[in-house]
This record gives sequence, C-alpha cells and structure tokens, in this order.
Amino acid sequence: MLGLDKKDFRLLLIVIAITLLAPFILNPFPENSGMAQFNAGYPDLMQRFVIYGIFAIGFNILFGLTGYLSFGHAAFLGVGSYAAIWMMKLVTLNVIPAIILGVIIAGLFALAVGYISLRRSGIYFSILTLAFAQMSYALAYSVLTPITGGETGLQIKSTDSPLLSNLEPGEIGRANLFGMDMRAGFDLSFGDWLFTINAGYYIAAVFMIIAFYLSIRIFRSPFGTMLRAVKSNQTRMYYTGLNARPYTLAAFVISGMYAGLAGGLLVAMDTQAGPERMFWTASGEVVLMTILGGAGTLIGPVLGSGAIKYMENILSKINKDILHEWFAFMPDGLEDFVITIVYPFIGKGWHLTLGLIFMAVVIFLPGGLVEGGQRIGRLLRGKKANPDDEKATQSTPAE
Amino acid sequence: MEAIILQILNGLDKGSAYALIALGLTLIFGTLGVVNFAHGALFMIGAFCAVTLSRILTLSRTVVDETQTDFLGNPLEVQVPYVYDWFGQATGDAIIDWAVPLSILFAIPVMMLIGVIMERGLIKHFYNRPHADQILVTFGLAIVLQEIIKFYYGANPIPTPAPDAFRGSFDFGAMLGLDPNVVIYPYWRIIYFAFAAVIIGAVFAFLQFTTFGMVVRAGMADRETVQLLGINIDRRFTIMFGLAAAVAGLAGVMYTPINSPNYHMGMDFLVLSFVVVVVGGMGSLPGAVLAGFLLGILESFASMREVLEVLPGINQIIIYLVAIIILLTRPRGLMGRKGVMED
Amino acid sequence: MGILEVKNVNKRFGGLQALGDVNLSVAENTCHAIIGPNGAGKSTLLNCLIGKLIPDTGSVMFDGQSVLGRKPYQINQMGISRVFQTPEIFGDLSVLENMMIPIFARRDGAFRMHALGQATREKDIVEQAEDMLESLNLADARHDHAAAMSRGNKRRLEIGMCLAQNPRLLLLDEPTAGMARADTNNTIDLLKQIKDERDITICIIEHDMHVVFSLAERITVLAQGTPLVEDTPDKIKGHPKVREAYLGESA
Amino acid sequence: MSKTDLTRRGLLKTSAIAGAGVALPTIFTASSAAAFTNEPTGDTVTLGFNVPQSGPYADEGADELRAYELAVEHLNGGGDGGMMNTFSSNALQGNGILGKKVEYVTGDTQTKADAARASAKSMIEKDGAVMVTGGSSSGVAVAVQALCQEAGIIFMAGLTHSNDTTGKDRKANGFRHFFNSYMSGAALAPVLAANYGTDRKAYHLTADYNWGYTTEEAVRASTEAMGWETVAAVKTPLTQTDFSSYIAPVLQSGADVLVLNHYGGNMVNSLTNAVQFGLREKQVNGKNFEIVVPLYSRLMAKGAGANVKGIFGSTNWHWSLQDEGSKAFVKSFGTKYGFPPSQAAHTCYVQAMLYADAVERAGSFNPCAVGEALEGFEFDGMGNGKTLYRAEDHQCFKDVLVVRGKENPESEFDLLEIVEVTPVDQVTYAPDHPQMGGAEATLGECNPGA
Repeated sequence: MLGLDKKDFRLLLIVIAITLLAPFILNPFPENSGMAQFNAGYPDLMQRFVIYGIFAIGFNILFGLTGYLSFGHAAFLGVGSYAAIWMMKLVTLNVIPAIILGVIIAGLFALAVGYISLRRSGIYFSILTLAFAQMSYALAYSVLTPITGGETGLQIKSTDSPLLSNLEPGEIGRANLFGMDMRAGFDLSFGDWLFTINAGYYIAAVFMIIAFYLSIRIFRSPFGTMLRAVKSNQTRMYYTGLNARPYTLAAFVISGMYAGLAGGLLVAMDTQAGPERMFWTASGEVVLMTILGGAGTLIGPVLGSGAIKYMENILSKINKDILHEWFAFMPDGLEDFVITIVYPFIGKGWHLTLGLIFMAVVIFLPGGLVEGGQRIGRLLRGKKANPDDEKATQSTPAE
Repeated sequence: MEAIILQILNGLDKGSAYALIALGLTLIFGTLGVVNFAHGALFMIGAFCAVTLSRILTLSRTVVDETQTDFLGNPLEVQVPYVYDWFGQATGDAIIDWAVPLSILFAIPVMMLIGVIMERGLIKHFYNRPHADQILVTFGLAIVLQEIIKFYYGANPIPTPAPDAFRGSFDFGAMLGLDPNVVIYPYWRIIYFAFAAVIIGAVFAFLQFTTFGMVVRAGMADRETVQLLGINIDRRFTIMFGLAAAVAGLAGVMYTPINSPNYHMGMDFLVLSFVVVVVGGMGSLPGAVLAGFLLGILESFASMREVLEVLPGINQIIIYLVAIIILLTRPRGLMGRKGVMED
Repeated sequence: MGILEVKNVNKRFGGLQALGDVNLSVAENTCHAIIGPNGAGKSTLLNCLIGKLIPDTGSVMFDGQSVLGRKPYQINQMGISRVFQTPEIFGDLSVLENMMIPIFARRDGAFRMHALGQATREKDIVEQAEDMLESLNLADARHDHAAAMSRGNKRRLEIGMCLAQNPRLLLLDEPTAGMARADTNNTIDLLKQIKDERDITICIIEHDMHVVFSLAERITVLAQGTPLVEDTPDKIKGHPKVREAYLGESA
Repeated sequence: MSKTDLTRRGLLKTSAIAGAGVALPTIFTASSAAAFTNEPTGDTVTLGFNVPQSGPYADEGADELRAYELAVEHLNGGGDGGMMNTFSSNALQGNGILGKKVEYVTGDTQTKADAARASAKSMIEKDGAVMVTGGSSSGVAVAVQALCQEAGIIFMAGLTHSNDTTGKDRKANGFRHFFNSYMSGAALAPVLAANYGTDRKAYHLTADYNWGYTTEEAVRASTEAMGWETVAAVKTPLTQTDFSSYIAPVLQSGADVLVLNHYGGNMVNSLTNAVQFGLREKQVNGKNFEIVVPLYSRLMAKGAGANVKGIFGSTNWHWSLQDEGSKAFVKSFGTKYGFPPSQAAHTCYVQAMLYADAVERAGSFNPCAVGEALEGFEFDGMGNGKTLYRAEDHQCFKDVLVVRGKENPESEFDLLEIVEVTPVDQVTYAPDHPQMGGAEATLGECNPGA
C-alpha cells in the first residue's frame, strides 16, 4: 500500500492511529486524581510532541542513515521559524504559506551550510555545523535584532497588518488555516475523563504523518540505500563510481527542510520565534532525542522527542506541594523522608533526571528506546528471538 | 600600541584557560580515544574544590551577640570560624585568605580520584563503543554532575577571591617605558598564565622524558602494538585519565578568582574548548595548546572597540569564524593527524 | 596499443623515489600481473591508476583517455573497477544490498535522487543482483549482514560487486592476502572463470606466485620503483634477473 | 500545606452529565458557557507561577517562588498576613480571592522565551490558570505577556527591567510592577552628578541584547543631560564570561567612569574583572576612577563578593527599607524562610497581591474587569511608597532606590545600602516617550479570551 511493504504499512497505520488518538491516549488519568499531573493531553504539549517528532525524524535521515552527526541542526529550525513569522507578519496569517516559506528558507540555508560543512567528515564536520549554528544564534541575539527581534524574539503585534488579511485596526492577527483558528477545538468529557480536541494539533499531526511517511519512503528507497552505503564505507562508494557528496548534501538539505518544517509549525501553533531555538543546546537536544529513541530506526526519533518533551513539560511542573499530596497517606516521618529522596529529581531537578535517564539508556540500551521495546517484546514472547526475527523487527542496525 | 600589547596579554590569559582544558581533553582523546564531553564538568568541579575548601576553612561555631540584631530584630548570631579558635584570628584570617592557592593541594588528589573513578566506573566500558555513544554518555554525566553541584551550591556565582597579596595589577606600561597606568594587568591573571605555562610544560616534559610518558605516547600512536609488547597500557591510561582530570581541575581552581564559579561554567567552556581541540587537530597536544592561545588572542582583538566599529558583532562570532576558516583550509586542523575521528 | 598505457610515470614522497619512469602497457582482454618485492612500488602504481594518487610526471591513459585529474568515481565510471587488499564492502548492509549498489551505479551514474522509489521493488536490479549472487554461490547469504561473512566470502562479494559494474578493466590488489589455502584456490577459480566468461582485462598485483602463475598471461616485475622485466610467465620463471631480484630471495 | 487538585477540567466535569460524552467548543480553553478564559466556577482559583527553576537565574526563580507561596498563604488567610495589613486597599479579606481558595501551579521558564511560553501554555491549557506571573528576564516577560494577551488571561510580570515590556511591547493584559531602564537612568543621574561631579567621561559596556540597549540608552540620555560625556559604548556578547579584553582598554580611552550595563552572571563577571584590573584605585583626569552598575540585584551581587563595595546602582526595592509595608514583608518572609527577601521576591509578592486585590475590587476574574481595576490604581503600603499603576502603559510609578555596595556589611545579606530614595516625580515620563516606543506603542484591546 502507498508504495510501502506490509510491515512498513502496518507501522505507518500504528503511527497514524496513535497520533490521531493522542488526545485520549495521553490523558489516561481522570481529572481529579492525583495522577492527573501526568496527563499530557493538552494542546500545547501534544503539538510539541509532533513538531519535535518531525524535527527528530528529519535529523535521523541525516544522522541515522549517513552517520554524519550535525551539531547545528537547531539553526535550520530557527531560520524556518523566523521565515514563517515574517510571512505571517507581512503577507498572510494563513499558516500554509508561512510553513512553506519556512521549509524553503531552511532548505536554502541548509544547502549553503551543508555545501561547506560536508567538505569535512567526522568530528570536523560536527564542529563546522556547530560553528555555523552558534554564529546564527549569536548574531540573531545581538546585531540582527532589527530582523530577529533579538532576545525577545518576534511576535505578531497589533501593529502588524499582513497584506492578505483584513484585520480591524489594533486587532492582533491570529494564525489560521483558511479561516480556522489554530486554537479552535472542543472538549470531550466522559465521566471523570476530559479530552481536548484541538485543531492546531491535528494540523501539526497531519504534517507529522506525512513527514513520517516520507521518511519511510526515503529509508526504503535506493537513495536511502545509498545513504546507508555512505555511512558504511565511503571508499567502496567512490570506487563503485558513486559520488558520496551529492548524496550526503541531499540528505543534509532534506533534514534541514524537515527542521524548517518543524520551525514553521512551531510558529503556526504559537506565533513566536526567538533565538534560543538556535543555541547549541537546542541542537544537542535533537541529537539526544534521536539517540534516546534509537538512531537509524524509523520510529525511534519520534519516541525520543516525546520522552524528552514529556520530561521537560511534565516533570518540571511537579513541586513540593504536589509531592506532599501524593505521599500524604504515609506517616509524617516517612513522608518527609520519601519527599526528601524524590525532591531532587523533580521540579527544578528535572535536568538531573534527564541526565540520569540519558546515561542509563546509552549504557544499557545502545539501540535506544526501540531496543528497549524489542527486549520487552522478546521477554513477553518468552523466548530469545531467532536472528531472522530480530532482523525483521529492526529496520536497520541501530547504532 | 598600548591597546595591542593589552590585547595580546588578554589573549594569552584567555588562551591559557582554553589551552589547559583543551590539553586535558586531548590527553584523554589521544590516549583513550574517548571524546569526553564531561571535561567541562571536571573544570567546574575543580573550581568547586576551591569553593568547598574555603567553606571547610570557614566552618564556624555560632555565637549569639546580644548587642547586635539581625534583620528581623533578633539577637545577631555571629559565626566564628574554628580556625580562629585553633590558630588565633590573624593566622586564621590568613589561612582563609589563602584558600584558593591552598585548594591546589586539595584539588589534586580529589580530581585524580574523580578521574580514576570516572574511568574505571564508566568510560572503560565505552572504549569500543562508537564515538557518538561516548559523547552522549559523557554529556549525560556532565548534566548529572552539574545538577548535583547546583543542588548543593545553588545557581548563583560564589565569590572566591584571590589572596589579598595578589590583588591589584602590575604596570607593564611603566616597565616598558610607556605612559604609566595604561598597560596594566592584574597580578592574578599573570599568575594564571604562568601557572598554565608550568602545567603545560610539566605535561609535555612528563610525556617526553619519563618512561611512563614514552609508553603512553607509544600507546597513543598504536595501542595494539604496545599491548602486544606485554605492557599493561590500561592501567597507565587510567592514570592518564586521572592526570587529565587533575589538569582540568587545577585550571578550574586557579580560575575562581578571575570569575566567580557557578554550576554551569563547565558547559560555558565545553563548546569553546571543543572548538579549540578540533582547530588544533584531534589528538595533537601541541595543536591544542597552539589553538588555545591563537583563539584567545583573536578573541581579544575582536573585542576591541576599533574593530567592532568596522565589523559590528564580530566579537560574537570570531571563534567560530576562525574555526570554519581553519578547518576549510587545513582539513585536520592545525596539527591533526590523518584518519583520526574522520568517520 | 593496450587498453591501459602508463608512460614515464614518476612519483616521489619526500626524498623517496617511489616510482621512477614506469612504462606499462596492458593489452585488452588479457590478465596482466605486476609482481615485485615489498616496497617495489606496486601499490603506489595502482593508486596512480585509480586516482587516489596523482603522479608527479607522466601519463596514464585508459582506452585513449587520460585518467589523471579525475576523481576516483569518475575513473570508475570510465570502466575501471578495483578490488582492495582488505575487502572493502558495505558491512552494515545486507549482501543483496551490497550487490545492488554497483548495479544502481551502472544504471544511474554517480548520483541520482531516487528518494521515493522502493529499492526492493526495482525488479531488474534485484534480479541482476540475485543472479550475480547465484553465480558467486552467495545466494543463501543474501539477507545476512555483509560484515558477518567469512573473509573468503567477503572477497567473493567484493569481486562480484566489481564485476556487476561490467568493468573493462579489473584491478586486483593482492586479492588473496591473508587467506587460507582453500579460500585462495576458490578465488583463483573464480578469477579464472571470470577470465573465461567475460571480455575483460585483469590487472593483478600479487605476492603469491601460485596465484600469479595460475592466472597471468603477462607479468611485469617491479623493483625499486622501476619495471625490471616484462614477459610471459614461462620466461619470467626462468629469468635470471628476476631470480636474483625476487624469486631468489623468496626461494 | 494541603492542596486539592481541582482544576478547571474538574469543574467542567462536575457541570457535565457524568458518563455522557459532552462536546464543548473551545477557543484556547474558554468554553462557550464561560465569559472568559478559564473562568473559575468552583470554590478555588488557580494561579500560574512561571519562574526560572533551571538555568543561571534559578536562585532568583526560587526566591520568586518563595514569595508566591507566601502570598498564597496570606491570601488564604494563613500566616501573619504580611503586606495585606499595610496595603492601602482593604479589599482583601484573607479568604482567598472572591471567596475562592487560591491554588497555584508552578513551571520552569528556563529563562528562555520558548520554554517559558510552553510552560505558561500548559498552565493555561492544562491547569486552567486564570493569571500567569513571574519570570526573571525581559525576553521571557515580553514573550509570555504576548501569549497571555492572545489567550485572554492576565499577566503580572515578575522581574523585567527592559523598557520594552511596558514600552513598545506593552499589552492590555500585561502589568509590570518592577521599574525599568528609563527609571534607573533618571534616578541614578542626579546621584552620580552629586557624588562624581558633572564633568565626567563615561565608558559603557553593554550586554548585546534588548535589555542592554534600552539600559544604555536610558543611562546615556540621563547622564549626558547632566553634562557627562560618553566616550565609548562597546557591546559585549551575552555568552561572554571573561570581560578582560573589554575592560583592559578602558583606562586608555581617557574615560573616568565605567558603566556596566550588565545583569546577572554578566554583571558579576564584568564587575569582578573591572575591580581586578584595579580600575577603582586609578586616577584619571585628576579624578578617582568610578564604576557604575545601573541595575543591582542583591542576589546576584552576592556573587561578586567584596567587589561591589562603594559601587552605585539602582534597585526596585531593598529589605532594609523602613516603611511599614517593607517591614511587614521582611518579617513574614524572614520568619518563614530564615533570610530576607530579594527585590524579585518583593515584586512577585506584590504582583500577586495586587492581582488579588484588583479581582476583589472588580468583583470578577474577567481579565478586562481586572485590567480596568488595575488601570490608574493608586495604592500605598507595599514597600515603595505611593504607587500608581498607570493606565496608559500598565507600568507602576513609584519611588526608585539608588543604592551603593556597603563597605562594612554586617551579614551576608547586608550588601547594599540605600543612598537615596528618588521620588516618583523624578522618574516619571510621558507614555509616548521615545525610549518607550514613541507614539506607535499601544496597549491594544483587552482580551478576555472567550
């Protein structure tokens, strides 16, 4: 179906189902329960899940297939955001042209950066990409303030009147899709459970499904095979009459365009663009997402980005009061003790938890969460899977 | 002229911090083949060794002074350091005043120990893993270390001044016959530069002239062959890791009077020091030192008013711009070897 | 006029004259071996033929066109394939994929953006690759990781990948180095079979005299960067100069 | 402290028929039945405290959070009531807000605009917060303020000093209690002139981002009006840690005052470096060389240790103030936490109180009604004397403190001494002042969300 073999098609269907049902799946706990804290089914976080999923899927096309570790991918996301918000400020509040412009500009920027950086490989390549991204960040924060808004970034203001929209004077424009507000939606309530269905999320989700589908196609295409060949053995590549440079450059530009798509979508969902998006830690974050999930696997980057964004947004919001509430059933002394133990890892300590989980995954699950899932799957099947089986579940060797 | 002399001094000073960190990174990379993203954290922990020692030296008993009140109007609780009790106030003050130099003695064993524990406990298991895994696990470790420090010491910088004897600055200009009071340079920064030079010299001498160093250098060039010779290179590499940690730690200790240490100072230096190492050429010790000083000096020149008037914002990007230019003209940095970290 | 003409090639590395006035002519559809003691410049010569090194002076013509100044992949596209001393294959890919890549390269050239096709549905290419694997007796292993194969099989695969490009000249750099006897014999048989079945020129660098004399129709002896003698195997065997410079030592 | 978890969603549930699927259209999260976003319908109201918990301003964020917790305690009738007892408005009863118990959610801004918006959005969308407050940088304040404007809830800014927050980026739903760059300049200049004379040559080092620009502009304008000359202004990267190469050329330029338009870590480092270079012992043009730090934060100044001694700057509030409001606040904060509050804590506490009071007076949580109650509101007893929330730009106008690093501190908190309380008239400016975005700057319409 759709040019996919059966197994990939099944994976795509699963991803579509999960994405479309996310508002329900992510809100498993009833509203009034103590566990409601762990619900993630609100529009902003769901949008971030799919948008950063797109970012990581794109990064994986470069890193997972060719092995080139870019440490400056956040620059493309940032450039895509700036392009998109300018489109919305000047031309139209419809998100589609903004997103398209974001993709194009990010692609062009990636072409320029990639053309230069890909002259080198290994860590030299990583440092070149890092250098470009850091320069973009530093300039956007300071001397380019007239274009980028500097530290405060760009928002849509009441003084902006895009060419193709008819706003009342003083009205602040809102991102829309042919008139549908990104924030439109409705709440569904079933007993104690409450689910928010949000237009913006579904628009972003459709983009992610398309992005995921395209990534499967690229993985399975002759082009994808060539990219894996680049990673495996460039010498043989050249002595087989193949020029690795255009292949890696194409992968670099494609993944830059994915980043631009993510950047454009971020702006479409939340009309704001700022320079922190391009800081090296943001580039590091997408590396972490991809590897945490499982580099070179199809679904890994999506899982990884979900895990990190979940920690950032849910774990950081747990404060001492909430802990007291959870452990209120314990005797006082024990309660205080437990809270003292748990406290450093939540709320303001969420970075510590992130670091520990990260180390644990790299040490024990070199293949990332995908490998973890496979191991659990094997345990459940109660046998050590034979090698053929393993190959069938693993799309490419996870490294 | 004065401005140029000043910026060269600044460059050497900045460069010594870069060079020290880059040197440690290269030692670890060159001997163990591990890309250590936790190296910035080691630098930071070194700085916090100084903080910790000065906290230890100022451990105090509390005396209630009824004649004074605190901000709530309660009787003031005065802290009397134990060192006053033991050595008298004058000597006690002097000891506290010299906390940073004393921390050198404190930091060396602590950092060596941390280095050895890190190597045996974690890094060892990553020798045969891909570089990406090494980067990730050490990056995770860096986050964990920095969060632990933040948990105990807070996020704000903590002042750790140099001893009073080294306050103030030296008038280079007057020495060179220029106008006095223009080309001046703080004593502590001069000490930092001299200290860096001594450490760098000691590391090179150690590698050049001792048997231990020769074996390690041979191991850097060809690990398998040295192992075939029946030399226990692993143990030596562990010691090298401890040594590199100590170098980073000492760089951190001595840096504290220049900038008050905070928990994220390691991350602030990490990216820059990687750029330094790569510009110098992966695995090349002289390259790391050379690149450290080169980038330090260029950064200083780029921050001059006269330069900024012509090229606004150049101070923001100079290091990265230079890195790009060098890597495009010299594929393996200034002194890198072929085939190292290129795949 | 041979298909490969090397004229007055010189190459220095610092103070070392690696190649001095090398002249070599390889006739079409023959098997030509280059032998010589260690350090004779065999590998340097080979690297000059495939664009990895550029000679200081002299010319290298393939089928009337100069190869100098061209990138390795361009030289390969001219019809020269190379087998390496240690097999260079795509270890992370399956054996079948390894075999498909040169066929893609033959069809699509140095670069093609076929990002939305499906590799396994390129019927022609899969069939050709399967046939090739069949003929190499590697069909059973087609879904294995190439890196997991034995050294002998890796060598077979590499030779197969080169042949899949239908090259006019096949360069082999010590193809049996480090191989067990059985594997060596298999490789000799494979190469013989190739020679018999195809219109192909083979140029082989080899240490192992057993291999050389089983395959070569002409032999060039290289010593200290210069060709010493060039002749048929029988003549070379008895040649006093060669005995002295080479065989004498190894005997 | 106990806290039940009744969020907006819980309330929605109780009003819906249990077990049946009920679909309610929403824009953002305001249901059509509600008049405005997150209208509290139960017996509690949720406020969102969005402060930096990770990153370099985490300690400042922690102090803000302490202040908020204290404010919630006081609003709900706990503790000693703090500044509620000295506040000139008597609308607050200590029974929550409009009789609803105050609850709160916290989030981490990371001092990044993106993260701050994500965190604020989760408060609005997930937790049903009706007001978001906090923050420790102007970038975050401007970004979150814009978000709250879109979402239709009130934003009570925390620590943000850039002119832009209530200048060119002002918003109808946003309010700032903290002072700003213009006020710092206006308050500092006369004190500097009195202490250092009017014939001075100043050298500015300016953090290369929006806040730095507005602060340099304000300080330059006001000092130049006093007769000072600006010799040079050099921009320094935000990520700079070692300022030696910026400080070394200062002496050579002929300047005799160095103005450090830096905040936070930048300020600690640049000040430490400047003192290291011995600038303060030098004589230039026959005068003592001086250093000025326009915006002081005691919390951060601690990092510079003894280097702050004798250095002038301005601050929004200091715990050593002796008015009744400040004393009450310091007492209740100090009793609860064991150390005096920072200016960030003060501003956050006051913002929470002012919001609650405005709701009481308006009789509604509707942001437009609350905004109206805050606009032009005059009050006293909150620590800075008589204060006006100006209707035109939602900026508080009150006295500004000029402080100096103390020579002989008595405790680790005793770093700054108040040199002068600059009266509010001296720091007041026209709403369309050019530094504030000029005539173009507008609040826009208040947005209730629904």
